[in-house]
Amino acid sequence: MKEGPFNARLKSLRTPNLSLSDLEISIGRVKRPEEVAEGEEPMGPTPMPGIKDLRYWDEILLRRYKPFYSPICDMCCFCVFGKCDLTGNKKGVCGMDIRAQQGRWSLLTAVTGLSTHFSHAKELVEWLIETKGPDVPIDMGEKTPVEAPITRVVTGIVPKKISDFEPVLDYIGREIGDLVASIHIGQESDPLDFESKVLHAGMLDALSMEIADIAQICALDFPKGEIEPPLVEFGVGTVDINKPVILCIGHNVAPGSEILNYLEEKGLTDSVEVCALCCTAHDMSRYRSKVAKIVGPISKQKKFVRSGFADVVVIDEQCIYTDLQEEARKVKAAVIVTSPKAMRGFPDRTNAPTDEIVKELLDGAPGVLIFDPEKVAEVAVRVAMELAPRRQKYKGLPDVEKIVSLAKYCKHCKACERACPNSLKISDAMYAAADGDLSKLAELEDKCFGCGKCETECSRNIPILSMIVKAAERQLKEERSKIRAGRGPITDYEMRMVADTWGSGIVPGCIALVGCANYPGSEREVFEIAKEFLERGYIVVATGCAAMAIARYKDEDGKTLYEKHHGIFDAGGMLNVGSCVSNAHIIAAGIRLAVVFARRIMRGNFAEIADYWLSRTGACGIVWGAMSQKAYSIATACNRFGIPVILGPHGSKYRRLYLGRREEPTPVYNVKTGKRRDEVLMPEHLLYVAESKEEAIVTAIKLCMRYNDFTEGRRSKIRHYVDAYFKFFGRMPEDLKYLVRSEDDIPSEMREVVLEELKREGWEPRKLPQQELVDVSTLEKEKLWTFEAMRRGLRWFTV
Amino acid sequence: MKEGPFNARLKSLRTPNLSLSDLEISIGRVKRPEEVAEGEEPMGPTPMPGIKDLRYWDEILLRRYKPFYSPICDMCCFCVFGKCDLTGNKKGVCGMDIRAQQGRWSLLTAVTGLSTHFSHAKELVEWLIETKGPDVPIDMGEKTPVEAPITRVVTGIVPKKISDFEPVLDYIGREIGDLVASIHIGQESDPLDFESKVLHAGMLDALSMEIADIAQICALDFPKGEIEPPLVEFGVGTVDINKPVILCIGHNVAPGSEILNYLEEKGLTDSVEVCALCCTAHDMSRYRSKVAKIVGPISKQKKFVRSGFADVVVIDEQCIYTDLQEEARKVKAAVIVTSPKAMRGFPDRTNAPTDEIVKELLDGAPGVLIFDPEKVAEVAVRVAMELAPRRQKYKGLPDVEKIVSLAKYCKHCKACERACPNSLKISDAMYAAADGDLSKLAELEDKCFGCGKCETECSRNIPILSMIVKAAERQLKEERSKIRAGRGPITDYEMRMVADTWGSGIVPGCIALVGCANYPGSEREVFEIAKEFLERGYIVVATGCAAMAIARYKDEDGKTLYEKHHGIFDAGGMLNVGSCVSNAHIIAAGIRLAVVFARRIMRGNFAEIADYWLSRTGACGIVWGAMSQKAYSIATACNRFGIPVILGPHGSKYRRLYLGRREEPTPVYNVKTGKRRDEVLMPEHLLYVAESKEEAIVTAIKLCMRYNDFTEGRRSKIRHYVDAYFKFFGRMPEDLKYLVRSEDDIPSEMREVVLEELKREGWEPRKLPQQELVDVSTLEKEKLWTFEAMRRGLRWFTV
Amino acid sequence: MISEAYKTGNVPGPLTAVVVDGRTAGEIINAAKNPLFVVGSMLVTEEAGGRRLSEYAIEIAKRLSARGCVTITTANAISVFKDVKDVNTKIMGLVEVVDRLQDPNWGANDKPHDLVVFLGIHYWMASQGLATLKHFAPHLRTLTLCFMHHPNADWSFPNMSREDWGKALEEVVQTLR
Amino acid sequence: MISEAYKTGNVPGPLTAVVVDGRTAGEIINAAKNPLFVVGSMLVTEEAGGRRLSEYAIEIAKRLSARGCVTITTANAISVFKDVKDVNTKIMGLVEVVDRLQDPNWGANDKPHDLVVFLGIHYWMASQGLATLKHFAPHLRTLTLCFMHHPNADWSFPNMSREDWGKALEEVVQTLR
Ligand code: SF4
Ligand code: SF4
Ligand code: SF4
Ligand code: SF4
Ligand code: SF4
Ligand code: SF4
Ligand code: SF4
Ligand code: SF4
Repeated sequence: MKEGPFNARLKSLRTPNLSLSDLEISIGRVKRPEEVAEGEEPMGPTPMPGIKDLRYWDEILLRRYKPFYSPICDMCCFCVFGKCDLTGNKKGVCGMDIRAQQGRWSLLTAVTGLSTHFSHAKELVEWLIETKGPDVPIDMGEKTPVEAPITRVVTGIVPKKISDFEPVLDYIGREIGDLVASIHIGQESDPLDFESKVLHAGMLDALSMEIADIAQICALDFPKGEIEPPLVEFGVGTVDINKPVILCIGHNVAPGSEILNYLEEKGLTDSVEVCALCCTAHDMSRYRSKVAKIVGPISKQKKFVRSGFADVVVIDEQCIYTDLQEEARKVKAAVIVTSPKAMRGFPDRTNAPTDEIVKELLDGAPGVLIFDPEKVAEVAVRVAMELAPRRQKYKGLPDVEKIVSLAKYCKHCKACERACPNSLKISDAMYAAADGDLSKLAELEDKCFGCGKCETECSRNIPILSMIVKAAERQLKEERSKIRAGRGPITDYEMRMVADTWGSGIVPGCIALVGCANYPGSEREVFEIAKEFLERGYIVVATGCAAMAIARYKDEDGKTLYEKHHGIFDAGGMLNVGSCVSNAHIIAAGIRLAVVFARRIMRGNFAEIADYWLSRTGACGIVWGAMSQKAYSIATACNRFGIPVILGPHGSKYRRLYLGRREEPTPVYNVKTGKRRDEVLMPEHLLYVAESKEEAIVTAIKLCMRYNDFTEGRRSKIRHYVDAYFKFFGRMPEDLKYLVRSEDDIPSEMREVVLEELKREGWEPRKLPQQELVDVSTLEKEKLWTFEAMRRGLRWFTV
Repeated sequence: MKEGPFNARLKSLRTPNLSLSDLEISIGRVKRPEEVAEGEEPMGPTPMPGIKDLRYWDEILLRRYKPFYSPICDMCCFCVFGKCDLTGNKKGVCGMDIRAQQGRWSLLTAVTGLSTHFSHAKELVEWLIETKGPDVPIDMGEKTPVEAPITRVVTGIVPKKISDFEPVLDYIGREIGDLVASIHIGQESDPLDFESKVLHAGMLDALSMEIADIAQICALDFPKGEIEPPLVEFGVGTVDINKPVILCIGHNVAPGSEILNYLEEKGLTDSVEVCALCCTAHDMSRYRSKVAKIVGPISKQKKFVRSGFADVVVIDEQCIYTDLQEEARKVKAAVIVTSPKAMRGFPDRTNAPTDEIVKELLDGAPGVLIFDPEKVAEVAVRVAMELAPRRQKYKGLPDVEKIVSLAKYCKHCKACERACPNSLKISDAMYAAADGDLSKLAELEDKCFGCGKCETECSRNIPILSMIVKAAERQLKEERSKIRAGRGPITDYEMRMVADTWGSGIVPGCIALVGCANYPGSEREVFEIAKEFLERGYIVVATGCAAMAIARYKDEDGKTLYEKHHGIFDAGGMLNVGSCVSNAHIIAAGIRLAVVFARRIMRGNFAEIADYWLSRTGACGIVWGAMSQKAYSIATACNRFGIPVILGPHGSKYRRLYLGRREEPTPVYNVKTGKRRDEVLMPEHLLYVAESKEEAIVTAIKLCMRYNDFTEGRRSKIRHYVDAYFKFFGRMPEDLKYLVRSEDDIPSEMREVVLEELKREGWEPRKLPQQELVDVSTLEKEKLWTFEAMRRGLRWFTV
Repeated sequence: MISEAYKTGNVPGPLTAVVVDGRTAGEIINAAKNPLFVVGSMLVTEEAGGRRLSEYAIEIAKRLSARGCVTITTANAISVFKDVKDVNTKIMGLVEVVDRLQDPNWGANDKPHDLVVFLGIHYWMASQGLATLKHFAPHLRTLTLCFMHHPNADWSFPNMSREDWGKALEEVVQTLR
Repeated sequence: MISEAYKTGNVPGPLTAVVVDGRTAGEIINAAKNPLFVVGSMLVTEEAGGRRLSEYAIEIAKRLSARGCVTITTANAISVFKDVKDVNTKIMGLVEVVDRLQDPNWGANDKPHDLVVFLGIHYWMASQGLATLKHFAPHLRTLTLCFMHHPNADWSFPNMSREDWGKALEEVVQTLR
């Protein structure tokens, strides 16, 4: 075999038909056969897959779950052949029809999310290599010997040190290029091929998130799958505004962690208040849980900045209101921007002397751009300390009288309501406020994600958002609670403990609450969903904005769900996994299950692992506030791995769902005999939009059912399904005939009513022995790599 | 210095302030100081620049040439916070305003074009390494010692073999990720920072194109800068439809070249007709100029396929009507698709036995997907030979009587005209056709780019395009002419010969005709523009669709411009450089000039090289049919390198131009003394849209003027400007006062009229000595790296 | 007559809904062979003209049931029908209904529909559902009875106050046969 | 009244042009303090109501010149003014004029404009130019006299035949003071 560059060599490994190659991949280059250790885990069929290599898996998914398209625009404006009207059956100048165009948008959205996580991972890895060296070991703690399950499954690489992620990053970057190229005019035309690329982007997104989080966990010593990570102070009310306040916003922990370092070094930790918003907050509190406070999710950005409490605002990347620097300027806070992706027009002062930058900011410069996190830290701290005393008068909001008089000025045109993404009833609140009753304004706070769109539409220039915040001032100041610091991975150890019960369905499912804060009703709904599932004995995991929304509310006895519930990945556990990139660990949990419970091969063995998720592992993602392109690519990541996801109503604007039709028979295979038979579709949907919290809950219960549920497991799931239906809708569900396989699946306490309903629906029990019912995969036998490898006489150790 | 991965190491080299590093970059890793050969060219300040590293150069450009935005949509639909109305001064939910949103679209468009070229380059390099090995030398012929000027300038790498492009591809892929990430909600907010990223994408696009073309030139032995490359048969009329016909369409030469190989091997070259459309045609004819025929540009795709002449249609990637496979199916031609980027829903038969695939296609399968170019070749040839006799009856169009009766069915609603991108007067032509006069329909052919959009809008289902093609059948069949095969690079040798005259302005400029076929009037206009400039003694270079449009028309004496004019890069030369990726060589020409004429450092020295283009080298791109995202990124590539570009009217739909205002004083610097002075802006615009051919011509003449024109050069440029104005508009231009520096700049034969006009405008001669007038750069002295390096005592050989 | 979309930014394209009043809406429903009534979560929370929205929904559903037509309740809308008699309801998710409606042979009552009537569905979900039907269910016409104008429907009320909405719904009910 | 855009796909957003007839268009021009007339390449090629388009353009330009206003000829439009007297013309590229019009103080006759009138400009260039003015020149109103409806203008003719266009232009000329 000739020597040659990695990626070119790899191509010969990417074969769509499964021939067990005798080559192994280590870091960045292909091993010669003699280098492969005996007993080492064999390589699966698709290490570092390109667009075309997992198309066969996507075909399985997309045959079951057809893309459901909802155009939000009937035109295409991608190239200057257009602008084209694609209404109905019209085609664009280039030949595109509206369906393919939705597929293209879907790809664009997913690849935007993917690129964002990729770029974040890349910057983190580069920065960590620069500051900590390339040899930081990838060590996730002794309870988690499988350090990077997604990396193993997708690339076949077993990373030992952070620089081992470099070839993985190269791989992702190259794939992004191919994906974006497919958007160009005159390329892809088939909706399903667009969707296969979308799913590819999703998988790469999972990989990017894993790299980012593992790199920061290992290099910055974040919690490594701790079941009782420290509690962190949460909420606007925890910020001590008598100290100089530094506020970090975004997703990249680099500047924030350096600020914490700098304060420690200088012994200033107690003199300066450091708080943060969005995922940067999660990650700073994972770094220094006792110092960094979490203000809240994206919905609090403008609310908090407008309050004037922050003296210095440090912005990094992603999901930061693009006019936030202007908000900061209005309250004379100093602004430091730090990311090449969001330079926001500020002058690059990275190489200027620190004294000079500090002076500029104190002299009122609108903001500076500094790429060096260490320098950011020094500038931020010094400016905050000097600036705080000078800007006391900006720390507050318009007073109540002002609000009343502003409200009187409202002409009730409702332009604001029509522009408000949640159509909040502003005009009614203004009527009340004009009469001196601010309670209606205050009520809006919980439902308002603080965007300020209403204000840009008001021809009377009424500062609606400020008025809401002021009206809600007391409740905001009282917002102080505790959140568990993001714990990072689900450990292999925990997985071993829960494998039997979760794997068989006795633990009825894992509910993942993730995504952004544009909830349809209010942030409270996320809390309520979590509570419902915890009380039912599900495992509830949360990340990002959703993990924060849950922390915002307390139970009757004044405790948050984090305080009330244990933090173990097991029935009734309430886990804050971490920031958005920590979502990777949720996907990884199912990989761990496949390994722990069934000894499946991980490396380069994507389809088999995803099949395991899809056909065996009861879980459902709920992205109640899906908003960003990242949320879309995260959902898609779950989908390619076989995990169903429910979006909140705004999710319909993503233009595409994956819906199944349960009555269409779908083929499944016995993993041992390979025998095919037809089954009802299960889970019923892969990507679904729910309109109300109640619908989300009952649907999630249903989507946690799997082909391979043992009888006891299915019985438990049916119990929750029927029970929730009665609880929320006061009646029986109408689709039990698809869910009940045999009478054994029916919980005894509801046996009669259920049987009656089933009879009405013409239900017949499925006449298969238990073993036949549960040894089911969606992949044909010869594509189950573990079995194929065993048949070929290979033997290996799994970790 | 520690060992470590390439990209992380590189970071320390990326310093925004210019410190001459003592490190050198060789292939894929950083050289230690002791490894740097004495006298080797030093490394410039920005090898492998990231987004932020060339922002200082972009600031110079963008201060001179402000982004001019024309929204084609007032809404944003990028995330589900929206859909947002951004009309006027409204902001989106995330804070974006309409200006930033145009910047974001601009970035999306540019990065789509970039990714397409990148992905193309990557696939080519991977395929060539796989088939020819990693060690194919980068050898552009003895007349071109500087093998890859853009690679050197951007990355600092001097590639020796094709696998040396691998780290460059890794670099580009990673940058693409960062660029796409900037599109995500809540990232960039500043239009100028968006534009800086757009320009970055443009530069990477140039790099990608260079890699693609050099790889194929070297590995497939295309012409290497030949001044008399072979003439190739061009036009629909050259295809011998009595033989089995294989038609290749797209941009990737792999399948096409393998078809040519297979025919050679089997001795079938004379038995099968091979023809191609779009850039694949250019590249196949560069590979085997005597065999492969060029049918035409994108506008001929549907016209030719509909004619039924092709028995097998092989599709690769980019700019292929997305319903072309349906067109092929209608005439029972077999379809083979070959690219992961455009799989178009066909089953992947790469691993099926060839016999089986052939049988499937002969049995009427709608098409197959084959990723292996060798297999594509065998299948295509075998199917064509067997299918041709069977489908004789499909080789033709509706007959004339049919057309008359179809035309009578037209209700003259003009829905077709309103949908036609060029608003062709279809209804009038239908009136005439209904009366038996097909001449008006035939006249449309030249203006019609064959999209079929009209047909999708016609409620009477009138096959308008087919009727146009039929009406123009005779003229189409008579379309047979010659085009020079794409020559590839401009040689260093030619550059040495033309350096004095071009560098000083005596050769008044180089006009690059590039881009797609959606011309505002007709394809003929491109030919006419070329002719005008050739007659004026400009150098005219062309690529892609534009190079083909020129070949379509003949002069009075029956010759194409390629036959009439020499092919040397010198006054009056008419060069077909090659396919779209060959555009890199046009940009490279100016780099060669900077090296040959002024010994400037190339490696990692982007800004100085771009300044050289901008302030010294008279050239203007004309993208008369700008359409694709690639055309946008190519234009942007030129722009970042300091080359002005004129787009046709449809270019206004790209949403962004770079316009200067000549009266605003702009700073320039004396390269030797560093002294700053203010000048009129020159060239006046960086990206301009012209409404008519005449406007394009006079504007291009003007945009070829440069600060550093010697008197004789400026005089010649002014002569052409005034002359063209009189020719087309019958009067004097109104802006001479900005262009004439001193009386010496005025050509003697028009001295009086010009002076009169100048007097009226209140013109004053500039009172600077010639040397001061021409030793001008747009960069401050300390950023001119060549001078800085010399000052620091470095000495080196330039190639 | 046409109207601005309730959500200012919701301008989907050249094709846009025709504005109707309550009586016309009622007549459109009367004229349909097998209209499908789809109601959503706002039935639980909204008021119109001082009455609970669910009251109007139930009236309409009853009259349709009398004609053998079905009302689909999406999300938690079923809860308002708990003690209601003489109404054929079926529980489905909105996206599930819309998905199936793309099939011209599908019917909630096993007969194909020719008209779909929306009431009380989250604005954007309704809008997106209507978009799906507009493009992919050419065999169907769509009507919405919400106070928020929906350009993606074939017929829609204009944007109106809660008071006028009550009046319009009253008119619908009066007009229904 | 509003109209469909001439190019079916050209639906820019919620704000859209008001349709006017020839007389109203003329009155709008009359009412303006310093209207700027911008004419383009179609002057050379198009006919309206059997006459050359340039004839109408010249008539309008003359009347405006009499008021001290300027006509900007873009592209090759200047060629039709070759032997025309009593007209103030200025040569600029369309994008150059539009670029400068974003500056509220700029005037082709050194006085700021309050109205810009387009005639005979390539549809998409005109549409995009009008979009720029709509968003970035709030101090200006825009009117187009083309036979193709332009939603990005403040006022536009509806889509019309060449014959009706001739009549409308005749009305404009008649109405101008
Ligand atoms: S796709 Fe989006 S940006 Fe394009 S026309 Fe539609 S709404 Fe506007
Ligand atoms: S990509 Fe196709 S549909 Fe979109 S604008 Fe271009 S030609 Fe029209
Ligand atoms: S837009 Fe302003 S004036 Fe109109 S209802 Fe809202 S707050 Fe009142
Ligand atoms: S700030 Fe709140 S009330 Fe205003 S538009 Fe945004 S979500 Fe609605
Ligand atoms: S990216 Fe911003 S402007 Fe665009 S839809 Fe989302 S919130 Fe609105
Ligand atoms: S759309 Fe059809 S019927 Fe209407 S004018 Fe065009 S060809 Fe004639
Ligand atoms: S096929 Fe020709 S006539 Fe028809 S819309 Fe396209 S360009 Fe116009
Ligand atoms: S010139 Fe344009 S249409 Fe032609 S091949 Fe290149 S990008 Fe495609």
